[in-house]
Amino acid sequence: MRLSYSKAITRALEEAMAADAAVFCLGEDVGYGGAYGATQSLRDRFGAARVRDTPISESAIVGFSVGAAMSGMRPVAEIMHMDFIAIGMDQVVNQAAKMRYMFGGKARVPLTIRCGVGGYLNAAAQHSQSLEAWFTHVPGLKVATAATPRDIRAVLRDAIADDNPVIVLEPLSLYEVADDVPETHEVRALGAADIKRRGEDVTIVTWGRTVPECLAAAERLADERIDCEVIDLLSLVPWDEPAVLGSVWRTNNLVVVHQAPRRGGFGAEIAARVTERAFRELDNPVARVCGLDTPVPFAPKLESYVLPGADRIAQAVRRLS
Amino acid sequence: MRLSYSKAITRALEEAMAADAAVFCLGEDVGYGGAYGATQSLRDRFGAARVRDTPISESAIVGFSVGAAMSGMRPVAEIMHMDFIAIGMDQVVNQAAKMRYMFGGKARVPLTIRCGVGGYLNAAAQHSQSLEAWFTHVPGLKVATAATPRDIRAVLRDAIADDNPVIVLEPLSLYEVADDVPETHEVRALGAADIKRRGEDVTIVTWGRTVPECLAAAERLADERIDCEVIDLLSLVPWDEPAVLGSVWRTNNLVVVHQAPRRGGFGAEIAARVTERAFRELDNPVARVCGLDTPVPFAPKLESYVLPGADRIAQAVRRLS
Amino acid sequence: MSGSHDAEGDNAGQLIAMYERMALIRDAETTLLRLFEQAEMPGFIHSYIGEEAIAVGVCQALRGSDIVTSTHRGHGHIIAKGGDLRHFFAELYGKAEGTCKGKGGSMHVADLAIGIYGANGIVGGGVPIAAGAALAAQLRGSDQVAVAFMGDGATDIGPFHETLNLAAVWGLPVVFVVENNGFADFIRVSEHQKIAHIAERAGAYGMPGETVDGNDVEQVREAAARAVARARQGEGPTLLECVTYRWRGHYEGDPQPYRTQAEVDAWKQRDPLLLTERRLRERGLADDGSLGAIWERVRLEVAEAVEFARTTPEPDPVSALTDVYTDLAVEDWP
Amino acid sequence: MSGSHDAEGDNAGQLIAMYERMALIRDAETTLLRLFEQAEMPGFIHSYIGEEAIAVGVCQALRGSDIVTSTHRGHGHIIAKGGDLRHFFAELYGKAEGTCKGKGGSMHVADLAIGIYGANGIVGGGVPIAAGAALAAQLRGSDQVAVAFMGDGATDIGPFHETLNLAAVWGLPVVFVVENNGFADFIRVSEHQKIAHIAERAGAYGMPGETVDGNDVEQVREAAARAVARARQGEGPTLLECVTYRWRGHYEGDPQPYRTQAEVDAWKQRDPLLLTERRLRERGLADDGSLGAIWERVRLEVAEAVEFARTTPEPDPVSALTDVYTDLAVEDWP
Ligand SMILES: Cc1ncc(C[n+]2csc(CCOP(=O)(O)OP(=O)(O)O)c2C)c(N)n1
Ligand SMILES: Cc1ncc(C[n+]2csc(CCOP(=O)(O)OP(=O)(O)O)c2C)c(N)n1
Ligand SMILES: [Mg+2]
Ligand SMILES: [Mg+2]
Repeated sequence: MRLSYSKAITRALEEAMAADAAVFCLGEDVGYGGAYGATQSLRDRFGAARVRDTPISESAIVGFSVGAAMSGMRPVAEIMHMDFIAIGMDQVVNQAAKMRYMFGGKARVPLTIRCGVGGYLNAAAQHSQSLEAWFTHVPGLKVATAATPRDIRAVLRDAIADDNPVIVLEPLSLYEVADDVPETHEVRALGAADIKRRGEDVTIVTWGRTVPECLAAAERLADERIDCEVIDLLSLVPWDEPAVLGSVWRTNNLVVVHQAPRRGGFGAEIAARVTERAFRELDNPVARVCGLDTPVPFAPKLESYVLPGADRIAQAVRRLS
Repeated sequence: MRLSYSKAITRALEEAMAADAAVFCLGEDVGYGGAYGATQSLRDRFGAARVRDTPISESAIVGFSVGAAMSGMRPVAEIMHMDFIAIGMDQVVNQAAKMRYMFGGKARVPLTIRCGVGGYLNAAAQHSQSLEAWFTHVPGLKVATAATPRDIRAVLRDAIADDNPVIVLEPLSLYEVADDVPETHEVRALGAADIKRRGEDVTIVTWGRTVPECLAAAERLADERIDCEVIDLLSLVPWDEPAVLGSVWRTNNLVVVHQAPRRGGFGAEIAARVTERAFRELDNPVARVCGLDTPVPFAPKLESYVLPGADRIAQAVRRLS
Repeated sequence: MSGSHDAEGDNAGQLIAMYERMALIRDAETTLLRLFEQAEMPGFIHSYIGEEAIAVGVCQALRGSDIVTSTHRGHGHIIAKGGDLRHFFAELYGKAEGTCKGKGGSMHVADLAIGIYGANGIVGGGVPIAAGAALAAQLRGSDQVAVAFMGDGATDIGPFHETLNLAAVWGLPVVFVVENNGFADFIRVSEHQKIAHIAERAGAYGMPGETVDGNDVEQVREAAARAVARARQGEGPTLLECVTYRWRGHYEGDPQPYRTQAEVDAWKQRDPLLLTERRLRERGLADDGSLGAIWERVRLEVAEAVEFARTTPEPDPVSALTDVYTDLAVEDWP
Repeated sequence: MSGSHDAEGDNAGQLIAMYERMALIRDAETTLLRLFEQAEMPGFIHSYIGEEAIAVGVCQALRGSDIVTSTHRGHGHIIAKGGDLRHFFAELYGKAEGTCKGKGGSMHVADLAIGIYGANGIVGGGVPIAAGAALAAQLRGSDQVAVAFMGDGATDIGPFHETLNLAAVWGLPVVFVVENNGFADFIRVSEHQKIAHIAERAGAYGMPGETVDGNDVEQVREAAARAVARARQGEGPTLLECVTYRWRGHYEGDPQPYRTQAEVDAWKQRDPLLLTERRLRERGLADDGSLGAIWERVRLEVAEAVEFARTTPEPDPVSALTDVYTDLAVEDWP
């Protein structure tokens, strides 16, 4: 079936809610279909008890979810823009992430936190952050994302079925992109990357909003006879090290691309790790193409200077070959 | 003069408050001397208006500080354990860090946030985190720390004099360590590393609580004729890339050590960056010795397994040479 | 006698001035909606139409040196506090001459020089910041007052609570102005809290609270003046709830499935400008001629500001790298 | 007649049971303070001595299937809810047989099987979690009730506010129990909020609030029973303030410059155990003999628990790597 990214989210939620009465959704405007439309029609189908509008209270959204998850429910919380998770940060990192461990393995927190990720929308500094790096650094959390309708449907289903807290990043600027989505999805463990393009010369590892940028760059480079392999990680914790290493052993070159600022971004972890494992196999140091180390500015000219696009990615690849 | 780490903090605050009427302190128990004693006697000397006890309200502590800083004051906020900053996260990352940029350079936020860093204290998962990686990833913030009385005095003075928001990490398990502190301090820009030990074979880069662990490891290794250079970064944003690269060009080997979990820690940034700049000069991939990727457990035997100590550091260095 | 006569004259003058200020906001907002629809402006727009009496009534009670923090729905506050319209529009256009050099946009318009500590994209984000400005005033012994504007929805968020509690404990010179416009995003106030009046929350902090008709600019000004006077005299903070209604969707483009046109139309009968105009006429303070002149001035000012904003140059992309720190440079693309 | 007689008998039985439970907490706390002073236990200890009537009175009103979330000062809650004393002590010793396998310690003792969702090292951290457990109960149509214990200081933190507001809007079966023990760390309640009774905060959420003598275990139990009944019947949350006093410093080792010994001594006259003992004797429900028997049982139980905790083995260091996720393994040292 052909679905937009946002309808693919709705589809995943519908499937999960239909399959398991423990699944419910909560968040700001979620009952009215969501600020960006990802939960449209859910309340009609499943009722207001399972599709819950909340006040503007991110600590409560996450905290209630933690308590409900510990009680055997499978909450799916929506954080409208990921930037706002800062309000509920304690409940994410000090509670959800640590409950199981602090309590000696006796708690389970099967919680999914869907985060709208801005950027590329001219929404300025407080509505444009892709904050995966905070959460990949917190043991106890899983972190996943997707760039296509097909993938977000799968990732969300897998996240909701996971018995651990999972942060899912949904790039809002991809919400309208449409694509084929399989009729059914078989739930599997999070963690497998998807090789979006096979290639022999350079490996590009990316996730989320920059996946289409990398693919566009790879197309251009193909014209220049540079053959890129584009790996979409989909899951950051855990991440598919074998897939990446396998590719790097062939191409001997790696570029990591992400929307978030470079300094301290998750790209650094991948670069460090791959270098630890494939130091002798690398022809060049791992290159990183990321957001510049500034807040995201408002004006289109400024924002597109700061955030990575196909041009910059292609340039970085050229520099390696 | 000989001062404990905690008295060196008091000294720095006293000096800054005496020198500039715009400096004031606020936080939980700060007026009564601080939960760990770092603000003792300050209220007696400077009065309750400038040494302010707050309720348990980390958003207000940071948020009031932001507003006061924008109004020309120089607040020094204390966050008792860095873990609690999660409650005030929005004001740190979405407000303090971004005000200047969002407002086109017209705001100044000269704010210092002193964070007690647990770990090595058997205080378990919610009182033991060293969360520098969150803040190094947020453009607009500076991040600094220190491991000795002399250094924390200097770093705090420099941070308070800085016109930007600075997060200062103070390892609580070092509070009782005593050392010589110079009578006076000349304020300078944050950013210079301190080479705590010169050596020719391997460079060890570290900061905060693991500085003494690295020095202890270097002593042991010296007996084995492995000559380590130990660089204490002191400042993470900005960090002293020239000092590190200069050292790595000589030793051709780098180990990065920090208390925080490895995955997504700031060590990854340093490893990635140094590899970008000194790929051909490195004999081995940059090694990282960090906290394991778990929450910090309570029991001494468990905690000391998880957090890095001199033994593990020495082992990692041996593996390179 | 002559004192009260002066006061009357003063009141009359204030009402006319407030009307003109409200008209300026209304015309600026109406104009920019049109421009936004024509895709002249990037980003998101949250319209202040229908709520003008609050910003204008409150700011009328302030001095130039006083501080305000604003919200995502901030245009009205900026204009009411005296923000320059040309640079305001230039900012919405993302131009180099914008108040924030194009880095902020609609959600972060600011002008620190005249005490506008900025629109804020985080709900409740400006609330502790206003209190911090008030703390600075208290520490310095200045008699500045700070005002935090916020929506009804913002009164549910944690930092609101922490701020009001601590501001009360410290007796800070700050006024918390709640613009209760009936909705937080798509949900009604009755769906996000269970109390009749938001001002009741003041009791939880031992602070005075008051609810006024937010469409009546004089009621707003008077209540604000009382609160500001208390703050200036060291008597601490106040929670002032102004009841109003959001004419437009939450954001431009909002399909608004959550309400009827009839409801919106009913509230339009209570248009704050209409109410004020009627009052001006009743008191003989204005007639068709003088009102026409006001609107002419306003339209001219807005049109000039738009013209400026449109024609002033785009920012240099590389300017994105500045203003992160006061001192450190940010690395450019390699 | 016989009904009321039964009720009386029931009350008598409850009071004796509550006394014994309070004695168990008191003896466990006194014992562990001694052990802590002898450096037998690592970490931080926050003593519950003097506040026993609250945990016991509240838990007496609960069923086994009900849920509680606790605080950094959590020992009393765990014991009152029926936590196993041997594994409790083993946890404080950081042993493998501890309720949390030595990973949690004093600040995170938990026993999910009997509804104890854990002590919490973040002030207010358990408050939304209790509400979430209540939400789960509501969604499943079970008649479970959740209780969030918290200190006076916790009522100033943002998540408290967000939680009470939303719990009220959703009518959740949760009781918010504030242990007002006079201090938040080193500062007095009057230094951290400006209201006479914390229960007044309930008004901000349209929820009933009540203040009781937290040293009177029967008052606490009755008020808790009312709140729990309301919750169980679908009538929503309650804010229940229990006024008490913290006998020990904030943490063991606290030099306590902020109060006098005389103040502490005065409160010791109102020892909740003493009050209950007096009442038991007055009502002829206990005498030296029966009280002696209670204390003997209690001391034996505590002594056995300590003995168990002391002698049970340390955790294997490598066990630090488990329980991070339900499925993923964590990498060990290379
Ligand atoms: C912390 C946070 N959560 C959510 C949002 C998204 N958001 C923007 S405006 C808004 C509604 C605000 O309602 P209210 O405070 O009543 O202001 P109004 O829009 O009615 O003026 C929401 C939920 C946000 N900006 N910040
Ligand atoms: C968010 C957060 N801030 C600060 C602390 C440090 N802290 C631990 S207990 C405490 C005081 C708590 O006071 P109260 O809530 O009254 O509980 P009490 O200790 O009196 O039982 C503080 C400030 C913390 N644990 N969490
Ligand atoms: Mg509103
Ligand atoms: Mg207390």
